[in-house]
Amino acid sequence: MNGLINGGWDYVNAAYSIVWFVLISYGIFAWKQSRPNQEKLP
Amino acid sequence: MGRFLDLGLFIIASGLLLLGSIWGLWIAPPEAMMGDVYRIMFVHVPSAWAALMAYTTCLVASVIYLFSGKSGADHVAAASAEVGLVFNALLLITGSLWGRPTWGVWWTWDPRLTTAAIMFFAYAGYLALRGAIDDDRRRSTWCAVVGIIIYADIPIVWFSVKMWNSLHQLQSSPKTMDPAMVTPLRIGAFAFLFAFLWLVRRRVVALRLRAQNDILMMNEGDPR
Amino acid sequence: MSIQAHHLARRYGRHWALRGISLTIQRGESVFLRGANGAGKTTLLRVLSTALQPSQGTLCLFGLDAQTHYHEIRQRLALITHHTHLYEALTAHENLVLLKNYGLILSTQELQSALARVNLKKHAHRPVSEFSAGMRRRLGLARMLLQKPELVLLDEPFGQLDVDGVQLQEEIITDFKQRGVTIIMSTHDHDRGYALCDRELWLDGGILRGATP
Amino acid sequence: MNFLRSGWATLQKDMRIEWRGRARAQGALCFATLVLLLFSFAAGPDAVTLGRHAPGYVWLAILLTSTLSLSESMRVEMDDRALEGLRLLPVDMRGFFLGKLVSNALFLCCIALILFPMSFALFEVKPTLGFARLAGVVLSGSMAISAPGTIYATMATQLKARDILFPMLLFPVLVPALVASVKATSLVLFGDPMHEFGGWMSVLVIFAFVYSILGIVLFERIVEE
Repeated sequence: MNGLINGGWDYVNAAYSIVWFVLISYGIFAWKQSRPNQEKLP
Repeated sequence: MGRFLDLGLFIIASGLLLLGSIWGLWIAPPEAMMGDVYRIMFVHVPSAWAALMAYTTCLVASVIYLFSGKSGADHVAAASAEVGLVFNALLLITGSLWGRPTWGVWWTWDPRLTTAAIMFFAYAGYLALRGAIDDDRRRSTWCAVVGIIIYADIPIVWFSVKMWNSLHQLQSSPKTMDPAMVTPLRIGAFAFLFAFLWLVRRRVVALRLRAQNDILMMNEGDPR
Repeated sequence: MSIQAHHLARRYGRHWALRGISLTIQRGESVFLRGANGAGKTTLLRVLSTALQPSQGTLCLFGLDAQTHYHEIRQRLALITHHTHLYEALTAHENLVLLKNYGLILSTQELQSALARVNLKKHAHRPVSEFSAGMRRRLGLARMLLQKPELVLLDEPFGQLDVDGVQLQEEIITDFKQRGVTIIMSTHDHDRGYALCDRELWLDGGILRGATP
Repeated sequence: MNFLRSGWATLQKDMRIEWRGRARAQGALCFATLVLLLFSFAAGPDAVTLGRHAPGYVWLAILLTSTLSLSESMRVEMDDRALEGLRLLPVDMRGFFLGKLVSNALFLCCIALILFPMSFALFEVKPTLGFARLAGVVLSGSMAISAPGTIYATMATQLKARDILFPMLLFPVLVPALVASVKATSLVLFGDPMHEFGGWMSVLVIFAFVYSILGIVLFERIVEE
């Protein structure tokens, strides 16, 4: 199945995991920050 | 209205991301030369497009702010620069992960890579400047100016790095485009586009809330 | 009509220094601006001089909108604060010649007489970095005289000046009044404020508390 | 008319202030030569390597010195709010920017005037294509550094975290200017068999031109806030 490069799946998995992780955590951050009750002043 | 838009953007973005990942990881066939590594392309290339789109949005919003003085434009500029930085980081990481198995190095002075890295630091500086100014008028105007200055640099960096690089090595990115591979790439592009839209909207809402809060403080509390 | 301000507000970060100031000042009026420290006097004067942009509200000076026509407006006003707008490395004389280089119409004789009036003639060729705070204020006064303003904004004009300097300042203000120059002056010296001005504005916590018409 | 007059007045004033503050300029010069020496120490005593990288060392030394000289030249304007005084005069801020830009660039040229002969001695290189071309590179390189540098210095000197923010903002933007100056200089020093000198010079000139125009257009907006 593989082409000239072996073991490419490690890199692919790492790349997809990082993309998903970053997008999900940044998404949660963006969502939390944009809720009105979170912005009440101390 | 805004609620439905947000929800719709969120559902489309996450659905397309999921679909694109499944398609890219399992349905698309391995590539002849590079085997499975090329699958990184389905998240790598859309990150590049999304980052460039975000930076372009930042430029347009900056120009609009300088002409109109509307704080909404400033919020869009701030939000899109921040979101662009996130996509830029993803671009650099996935690019590195792609480069290691294909070229044997984590990093190379390819014009694309170099330009992306320089833009990352330029926009990191932009956001740092935003954080360093307390006065809101000053922050908006100065950051609008910086947004224009940085964007003007992108083509100059690109051409100069290309010229600089053409002397010692020529590194071409794979441009193989089988129809079976175009579909997941397209899905990825739309997934990142909608993710970008949703994220920018959330960030704009957050910034607007903060700004409104500051203005409310004017009437709050009797001064002595 | 010299100044028309409508709901001027200005904030620094999260702190609102001015919280909605509306006022009208006629040509030739002299106004005493009083208020405690931190009441917003300096901010108001800086906003009225167009040196600082308001966060909200509109300002008209000489019937011109301050947002768009600030170039024309600035040719007709002068601002005196504890920052004297001087270059440390240049001499007193050079600092004034600078005004001429930048296009202010000004004869050598005028320049000399302004220096003489503020009693800096014998220090004219010393760099400003060697000057005391009071001498800098005097040089600032000379600068204001050369600008020939129609509106002067004075922030603590008697600060840092010696007895002669205070007297000189009073003379200049009276002189301006006689010539129909609009004056807005903030000072903690209430006696002088009431003596020199026709009208009072009382600023407290960024809003106008009271005013005599 | 107003534009040129305020530009000339600014240039004159800056020259005079720079001359009065010679001690400061000498300090900057000292710093620049020290940086050049430090690069040589860091790169080791191999004369061939040093010679090959001489253009890079010189331009990095100029770049690092520029962060000092640019913010110093803007600090003079902010000290007693002198710039605010000029704004209220009112002075044409586009001309002011141009004058400031030229005076900053001339200062960097003076630095280069010391550093290049020094590098000829230290690294055993010489301008094979002649001094005229080297002067051209130095002049346009200084303009290219000063144009965005003056804009950023105006902002940075009014901030609390100026020492960190100024290089953080300036350096990424300056990458093409740095690459082009180093390349053009090494072509002047080591010969230009492929006729690339013109290309690199045009990158430098375009960079300097784009940022000078942006500065002239946008400077007033910066100082008005």
